[in-house]
Amino acid sequence: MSDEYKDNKIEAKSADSSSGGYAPPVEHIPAKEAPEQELYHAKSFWTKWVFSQDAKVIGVQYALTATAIGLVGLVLSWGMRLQLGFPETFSFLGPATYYQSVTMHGMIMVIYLLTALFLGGFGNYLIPLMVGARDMVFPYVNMVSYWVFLAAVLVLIASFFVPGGPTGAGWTLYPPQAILPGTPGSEYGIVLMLVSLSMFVIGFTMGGLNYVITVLQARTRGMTMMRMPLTVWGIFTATILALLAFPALFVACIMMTLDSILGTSFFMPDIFTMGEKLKTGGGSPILFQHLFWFFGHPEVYIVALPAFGIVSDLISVHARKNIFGYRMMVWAIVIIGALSFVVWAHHMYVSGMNPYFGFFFATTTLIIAVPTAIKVYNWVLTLWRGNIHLTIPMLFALGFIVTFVNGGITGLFLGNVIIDIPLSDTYFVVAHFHMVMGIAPLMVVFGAIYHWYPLITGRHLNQTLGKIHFWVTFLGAYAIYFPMHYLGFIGVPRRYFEMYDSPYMTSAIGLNQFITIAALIVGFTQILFLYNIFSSVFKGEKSERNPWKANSLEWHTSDYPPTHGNFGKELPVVYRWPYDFSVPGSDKEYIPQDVPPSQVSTAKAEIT
Amino acid sequence: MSQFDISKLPQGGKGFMHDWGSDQRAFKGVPWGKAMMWIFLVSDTFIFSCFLISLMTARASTTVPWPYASEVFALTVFGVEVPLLLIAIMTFVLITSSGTMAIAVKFGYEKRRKLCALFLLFTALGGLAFVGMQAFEWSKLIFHEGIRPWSNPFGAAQFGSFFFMITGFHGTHVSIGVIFLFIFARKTFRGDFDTGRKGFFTSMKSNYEAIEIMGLYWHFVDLVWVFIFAFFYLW
Amino acid sequence: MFVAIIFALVIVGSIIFHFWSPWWWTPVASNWGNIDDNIILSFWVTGTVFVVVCLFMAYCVWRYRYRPDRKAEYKPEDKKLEFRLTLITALGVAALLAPGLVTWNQYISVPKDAMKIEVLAYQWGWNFRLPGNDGALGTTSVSLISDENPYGLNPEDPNSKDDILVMDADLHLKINQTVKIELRSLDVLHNFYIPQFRAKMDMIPGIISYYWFIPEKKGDFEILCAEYCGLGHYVMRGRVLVDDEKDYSNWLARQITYEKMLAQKSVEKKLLIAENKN
Amino acid sequence: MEQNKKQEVHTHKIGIYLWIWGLLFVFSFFSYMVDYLDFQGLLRWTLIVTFMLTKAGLIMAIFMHLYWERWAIVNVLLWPMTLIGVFITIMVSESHYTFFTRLFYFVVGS
Ligand code: HEA
Ligand code: HEA
Ligand code: CUA
Ligand SMILES: [Cu+2]
Repeated sequence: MSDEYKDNKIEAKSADSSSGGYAPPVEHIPAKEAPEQELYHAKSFWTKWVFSQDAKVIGVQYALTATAIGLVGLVLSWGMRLQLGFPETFSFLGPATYYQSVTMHGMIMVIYLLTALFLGGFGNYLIPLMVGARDMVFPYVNMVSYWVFLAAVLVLIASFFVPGGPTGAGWTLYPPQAILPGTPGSEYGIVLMLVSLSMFVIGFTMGGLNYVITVLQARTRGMTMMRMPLTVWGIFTATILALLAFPALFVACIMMTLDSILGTSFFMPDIFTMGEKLKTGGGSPILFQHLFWFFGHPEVYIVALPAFGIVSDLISVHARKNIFGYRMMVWAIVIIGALSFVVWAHHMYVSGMNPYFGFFFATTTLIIAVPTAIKVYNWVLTLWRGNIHLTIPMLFALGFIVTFVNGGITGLFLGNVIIDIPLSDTYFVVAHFHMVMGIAPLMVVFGAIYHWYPLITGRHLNQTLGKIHFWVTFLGAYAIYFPMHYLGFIGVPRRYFEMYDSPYMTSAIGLNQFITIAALIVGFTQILFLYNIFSSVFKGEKSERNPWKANSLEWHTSDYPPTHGNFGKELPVVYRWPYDFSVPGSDKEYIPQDVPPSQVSTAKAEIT
Repeated sequence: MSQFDISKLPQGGKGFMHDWGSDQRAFKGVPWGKAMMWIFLVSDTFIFSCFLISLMTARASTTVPWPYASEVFALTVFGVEVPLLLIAIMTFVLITSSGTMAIAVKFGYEKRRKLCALFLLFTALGGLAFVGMQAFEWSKLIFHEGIRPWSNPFGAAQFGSFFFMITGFHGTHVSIGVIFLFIFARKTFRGDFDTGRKGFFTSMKSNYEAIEIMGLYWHFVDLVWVFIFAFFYLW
Repeated sequence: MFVAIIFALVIVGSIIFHFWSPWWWTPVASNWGNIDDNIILSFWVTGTVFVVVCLFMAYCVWRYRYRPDRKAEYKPEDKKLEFRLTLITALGVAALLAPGLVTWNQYISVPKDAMKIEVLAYQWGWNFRLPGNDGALGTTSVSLISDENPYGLNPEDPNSKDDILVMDADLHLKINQTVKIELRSLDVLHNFYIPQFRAKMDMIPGIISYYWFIPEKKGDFEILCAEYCGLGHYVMRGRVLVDDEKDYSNWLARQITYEKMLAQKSVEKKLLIAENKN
Repeated sequence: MEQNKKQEVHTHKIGIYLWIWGLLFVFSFFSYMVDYLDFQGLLRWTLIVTFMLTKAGLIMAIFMHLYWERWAIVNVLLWPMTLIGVFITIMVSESHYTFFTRLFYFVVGS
């Protein structure tokens, strides 16, 4: 299809012709396929702001809740770092507390912070706006989704206060250890954790169905799939992954709950502990690991894909250049998503599973690197010959590229089954996943907040604080995790409360202390950021409409910031992809998606 | 502005390309609720698949003999042991209710209010009968056969665990379905879908599409039973 | 300007750190030196990509920084370039993967002459079992564990009689003797890991996992438990001592077999009974 | 207006539902007979799976109207099942591996 435009220098059209024979003529407006969405109009304060059915409000609720619980995760990481860096000094942390901190830190960060923030927060806020819908398709279900999520968070918090404390089984919750004495919280903590996770899955499914159907079925006229911003693509694909991956977690949670409270033996083999043989027997702990990672690996892409999408938009807008290779970017997201379901056992290379799986999973795992690499290339090629504004979102996007490539590359070490053997379960793995998941997507979260804050509040965040925030976070986090890889090479295992008496550790004590100090500095800088967020609501510099001169629909609503129903009387009609920056021959520097070709002065740009 | 007409769109593989390349909707002519139910069912399929895969794994990796389902679930009628009799009846009841549901959906689309409500009611009663028989089966296993989730006299302990967990989870699906069937039967009968009366919780209008969505769910429950029947009882 | 320089410095700093920091892996002491070779290969391939991509990014940031009079290029895609990059990456991946899989194949194929050793893990310690003269280990079951039979050996199995029980956290190995480690856990997951040997594998209750290696250097190595196993995970350590022929047989001579232990225990028991009678 | 269109697409003669209903009965009966007649081994396995998949196919195609849906949705619904397929394959292999190590190393039947 794009052959038509081959000899035309501008291939702007290319972006939406790929998926087949359908390309509307230039000024054509397709017929409406369905009547307007019926909206729920809130009448009181409560239904407007608290039990709100407006996706924008729900998005903010999700984001605030996730941030709040994320701060708990951050504080727990300080405790861990203090113990690791200065084991003698901070002896108030016993091993039980330490392991509980590790577990809750990992679980909170992955599930309750990042998943909820990207999908529940950004997904809710941005999807309807970006695809030109008035709201999510089922606002009521969407609202329930948030409340179930909140309940899940509360159950999680409750587990801190039950006898025995929260579970200390590691965020992977491997049985039989998770439910046997010898592990902190093996009685009540673990059950609450499993219940909380199950609730999270249920709540998420309600929200996730909304996001998927809104993208599939509620786009505005002219908004083809291939005209959606990559942000939407990332969140959309991640949501599909979540809908297919969370079931495995849900099932694993149910089975482990039964093992723990009913005494069934799904995951309990013949065990001899505490001087006697347990009554349970015959089950398979490896089964849990398979179920967990069938969920767990897609999960890491659930937090990565939205980041991929958002960062593409940040780079494009702030470099004033179209994203390079949009079509490849979309396909890469989809392929990564699909492949992520067939690599799960790379977390189990040393688990004692059937050793021949190593061949299969190493191959699939390394194949994923190819589409990912394409994305990385396209990000940097978008910078090439751009006109780069070094705004704060752009800085964070750059930070993301560096940390993501670094972390991705260490992933290649781990994915190659034989190299994983010495490195698995050491700090090399910890460094890998913090680089690629702890730091890289968080960079995008921060960048995205600086980018869309004006849209949400109508005010800018303070720029000076923002610059400090970026530099300290980026350099500090890099200083934490880059050296950490080398701890792994020495052989330091993860989840060690302390090992200062070990010959492997003697050379690295100073390094560990350095890491702790860096972590504390980075951590406290986040307070600056929080202060910035809350104070700028009132004191921030007023932002004019569309301050970054972006093309996507969310900046072109009738009210700014957008209000209930998002768009005015008529939904916008879309004529082009969202990346028409610096189109040659056009007198406009950027052409928003809803500007009809007739209003753009050049003939060439009309192709879009 | 031309009218949108779904029957003019290309079909088959071409239609696939067209729909995905088009604007507004990827699933042409599929209402939101129905699309949502379908995607939910795919997700739910993964849940049941994980359950059944776990069952398969446990069964294939245990060295303790697996109880022989057709004896465990036999029913004595007039002094004769008939294997799986109750299960067979349950299967037939569930299939029947699936049939009546399909017919209810048909009447729904033809807007034949009373017939639709009637067949919904049949379906609900079928479901209720199914749950009832399941309750009977559970109590028989627990009280007469001595099967517990954590152990049983016939062999591998996982047998009971999986039995109660999987049929329990399926039974929950059926029960939820039954509740909604009754609600929908009432709503249909009252004419909510003709008058556009607003829902109690959502305060949104609904129409006969709701019946089709309900139908999808109900057929899915039946579908899952087909697999459970094969994997648990016959294997 | 300043931004680009800092990014470039971060990359250069990483390279410097990599080559000049004192932290590097422990010298290999087994036959798995080819794992190190694989790691080095990965370092070069991926390290190069990392440096090139990031420096290119820094260059772009500097070269194409905002100028009011400049207009960005408009270039939606370049199929040729994208295809080439994909191809190069695929080749790079294949170059990493192929030798890795070959080595993995070695890792899971145990040589015929390997001596079998059982490593028994429990919360939180290590025991070992060596085959006797028959070279075979007897079957076990946790239901058989008792004071007389701490390993749960099968008394009916002829192979178990002469099994040597090392109820101690120190294991001795003979240098250059191929060993196949059979990993067994009594309670939860553990992992038998010695950084210098490069090899590791989880031990799972209810199943036996394995790996093999040849200790090629004499010395005293610390065993780490590398799979989280509860509160004592971090103190679950042991020692492997790689001895030469002579020291090894001395050590071996001091160990007792299952049969002997049974005999000893029954003597003790008789004594105990006799005492009670008095 | 969407409603009117749907009428043509989705309404079918009642006969087809009764037909399928009957077929489901028949296949359920067949699979029941597999057990009743006590077929064993590969035969049992093939028959059960065949009947199961046939029934599932009928329910999805006719009762759930998948047969009349457009390809765009049918494909989306069915492709994810390949992932399940991969999972099943891996777990079959895994459980056999577990089973044989247990047979080999442990006192079995205790
Ligand atoms: C956002 C999260 C995220 C992402 C994106 C990734 C991405 C990848 N991960 Fe990571 N991973 C985690 C989060 C993530 N991971 C977590 C949380 C864990 C630990 C869980 C736990 O045990 O607690 C983990 C653990 C983990 C393991 C298990 C280690 C172990 O426990 O022993 C493995 C092994 O294969 C692995 C591999 C990979 C690979 C190959 C990628 C790839 O997708 C990376 C692809 C990216 C690139 C490759 C970079 C870009 C490419 C180029 C610039 C060109 C490259 C050039 C060439 C190929 C020549 N990861
Ligand atoms: C997204 C995931 C994420 C994030 C952000 C972090 C952040 C941090 N983590 Fe990590 N961590 C995990 C996921 C994450 N972690 C997981 C999955 C594990 C494994 C658990 C297990 O083994 O079971 C783990 C384990 C783990 C360990 C290993 C413990 C052990 O094995 O014994 C250590 C040790 O140093 C550590 C340290 C830190 C530190 C110092 C920080 C940070 O302090 C780094 C610096 C801080 C920031 C870069 C900013 C953070 C900002 C916020 C958290 C939220 C605020 C949000 C808004 C304002 C919107 N973490
Ligand atoms: Cu044993 Cu960790
Ligand atoms: Cu992974």
